[in-house]
Amino acid sequence: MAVTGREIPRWKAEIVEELVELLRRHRVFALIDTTGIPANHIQMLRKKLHGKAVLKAVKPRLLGIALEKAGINPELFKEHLTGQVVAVFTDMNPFELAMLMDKYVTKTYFKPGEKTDKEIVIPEGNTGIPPGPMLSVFGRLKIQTKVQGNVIYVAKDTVVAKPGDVVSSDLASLLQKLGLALKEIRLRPKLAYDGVVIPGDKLVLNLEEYSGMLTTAHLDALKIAVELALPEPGVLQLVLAKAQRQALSLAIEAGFITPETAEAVLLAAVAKANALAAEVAKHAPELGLEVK
Amino acid sequence: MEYIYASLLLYKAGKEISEENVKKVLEAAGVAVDEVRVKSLVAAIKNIDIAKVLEQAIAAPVAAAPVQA
Amino acid sequence: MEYIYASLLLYKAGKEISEENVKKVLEAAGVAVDEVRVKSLVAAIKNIDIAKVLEQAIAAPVAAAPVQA
Amino acid sequence: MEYIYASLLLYKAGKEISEENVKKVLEAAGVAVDEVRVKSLVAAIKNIDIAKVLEQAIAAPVAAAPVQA
Amino acid sequence: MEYIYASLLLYKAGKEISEENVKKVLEAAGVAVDEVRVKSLVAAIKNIDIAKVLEQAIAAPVAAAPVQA
Amino acid sequence: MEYIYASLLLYKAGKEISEENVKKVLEAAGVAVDEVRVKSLVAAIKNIDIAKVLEQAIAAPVAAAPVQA
Amino acid sequence: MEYIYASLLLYKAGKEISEENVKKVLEAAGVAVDEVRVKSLVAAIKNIDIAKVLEQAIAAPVAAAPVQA
Repeated sequence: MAVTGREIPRWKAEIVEELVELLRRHRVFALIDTTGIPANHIQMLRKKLHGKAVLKAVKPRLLGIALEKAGINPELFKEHLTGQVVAVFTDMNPFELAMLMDKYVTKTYFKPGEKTDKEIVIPEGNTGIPPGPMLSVFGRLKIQTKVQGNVIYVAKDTVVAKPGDVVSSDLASLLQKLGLALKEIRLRPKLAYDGVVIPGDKLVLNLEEYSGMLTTAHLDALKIAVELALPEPGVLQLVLAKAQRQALSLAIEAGFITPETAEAVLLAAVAKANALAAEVAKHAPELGLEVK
Repeated sequence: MEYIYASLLLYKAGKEISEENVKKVLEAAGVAVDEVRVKSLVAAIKNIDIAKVLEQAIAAPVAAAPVQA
Repeated sequence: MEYIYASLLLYKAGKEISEENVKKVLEAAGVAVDEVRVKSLVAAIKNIDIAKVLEQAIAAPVAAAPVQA
Repeated sequence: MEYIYASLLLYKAGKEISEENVKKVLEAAGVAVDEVRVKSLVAAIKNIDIAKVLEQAIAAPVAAAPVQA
Repeated sequence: MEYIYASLLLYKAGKEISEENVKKVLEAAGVAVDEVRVKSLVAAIKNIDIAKVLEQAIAAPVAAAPVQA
Repeated sequence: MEYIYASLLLYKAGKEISEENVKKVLEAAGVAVDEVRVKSLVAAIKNIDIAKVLEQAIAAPVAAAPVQA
Repeated sequence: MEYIYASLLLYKAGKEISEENVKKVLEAAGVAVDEVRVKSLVAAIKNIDIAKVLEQAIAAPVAAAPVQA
């Protein structure tokens, strides 16, 4: 990125100045690869993030220059400063930014030659398409149809592509005709920079995992609290329950029969006998023990 | 639990769970019988529907392994 | 857990779970009583429906054995 | 199940589960003893780790029904 | 259950579960003590590994689903 | 799990689970703070209903078998 | 629970659960610290084997008992 020593046209210099300013004013920037992303998705994101982030389509080389001027080593991003790049400048937590971007989806049509990321189903029913050349498209896609009142009906829900399949031109045109914009576009940063580089695959967090950790931590804390018989109502309930279970266990083991323990004690004895019977039955089927 | 097993044995054999019978069974098993325990056992068991308990024991789940904590 | 068993004992005996009563029971058991713990225990237990908790504690699923014979 | 109860009684009483002992207990309970069954029972039980079976059987209070707390 | 609670209170307090101690605790809780029951409980408990029983009691509640036998 | 406990602590204390607060707590505990982890934690937790998670934590473990947590 | 969370935070961070450390963590979280509680908590925690306690299943209330019997 040795840029110095070369004359930069004035309009480029202005852009660089603007980028430097954006970098200085924001704590965080992220890079998005917009190759193949429709412009309207970027527009939508720009609108949704308005006030929270600035989206700027940039030439990678100019961004590199700006980074250097802003005192950030462009080498950190070298491999990502290619192609069509949109830079996002923000003060948001980069993980929040990524999760927010992940929530905004644009639907569009699959193009011929694209790979699907999901199963595509042509739904049963009225297609609104008159019979004619399209009938053979249905035919080639092995979709059963019938014609009623001069309209093509799909006989039943039909899977026409599985995840990973390449979309044929027949399928692409059919989806267009049926108004099935099934391709979901969502953008994730390739990386974010917040003092350190955070790669894109780390940016979208597994919330279930965090919930799980919270649960585990809380349960562990409860275990300690119960063990200490911490005098808080929520904890004491568990402690009392534990004490009661232990008391009953002791009563059972001692065969201590009172009106309130009798049933539990007997039940335990029977359960144990059943267990033994089951075990004996394995060794001596001739006894015909029947534990049901 | 010896006293309990003795009672259940009597029940299954169709005998009355009386102090005398419980004592006889326990003694046959070589248990030094504690009169007091026999008394309180027999009294308590009178109030229980053993048939129902046995039914429950079977209906009751049967949990899998020892759930090791 | 001593404090808890003392409370349960009082509960079952139909006595109030008061600081004084809990202390009396603990002392009878030879436990050196910690006033602060008694206080906070008694305060916390006031907010609990003990009857319900005990019922649920026992009405639990139970591990019987692989009765499947 | 009488044979099982008799065995458990002996086991809990710390006595040997021998043919002779099982018979004695069963007879005390008024059960007409079937020598052959006693033999195979005793033989089978020799191969079983009773302690383990019992432990697994019931790790806990088996009170399905609210045992009236 | 009062008797059991009293015993566990003593156990947790590291005291001996003797007839005398159990009685003292029960009386402190205002329970009218039945000597006979105390005697038989104390006798029965002598043969039990309480620590193990208590441990198992907790392990239990996780009974799996009704495995239907 | 330090980061999680720091968050729970702040939650219980009624404080915001912000980067700054989490860091303060961790540092007070003598933990060398990883800025990126703090950031990702804070972002994730913003999207989680902690109250609900905690409530379910205790309801769940029972039925669900492997209570190992 | 704040005190417990603070203690586990220290525990997980490999730090000593001392009065001083617990206080420092609580204060960093903006909790008004009660010296007496910290003292008794730290003392009590010294007497338990945290690792072992965490290994155990929680003695939950068993609310959702599937087993009905």
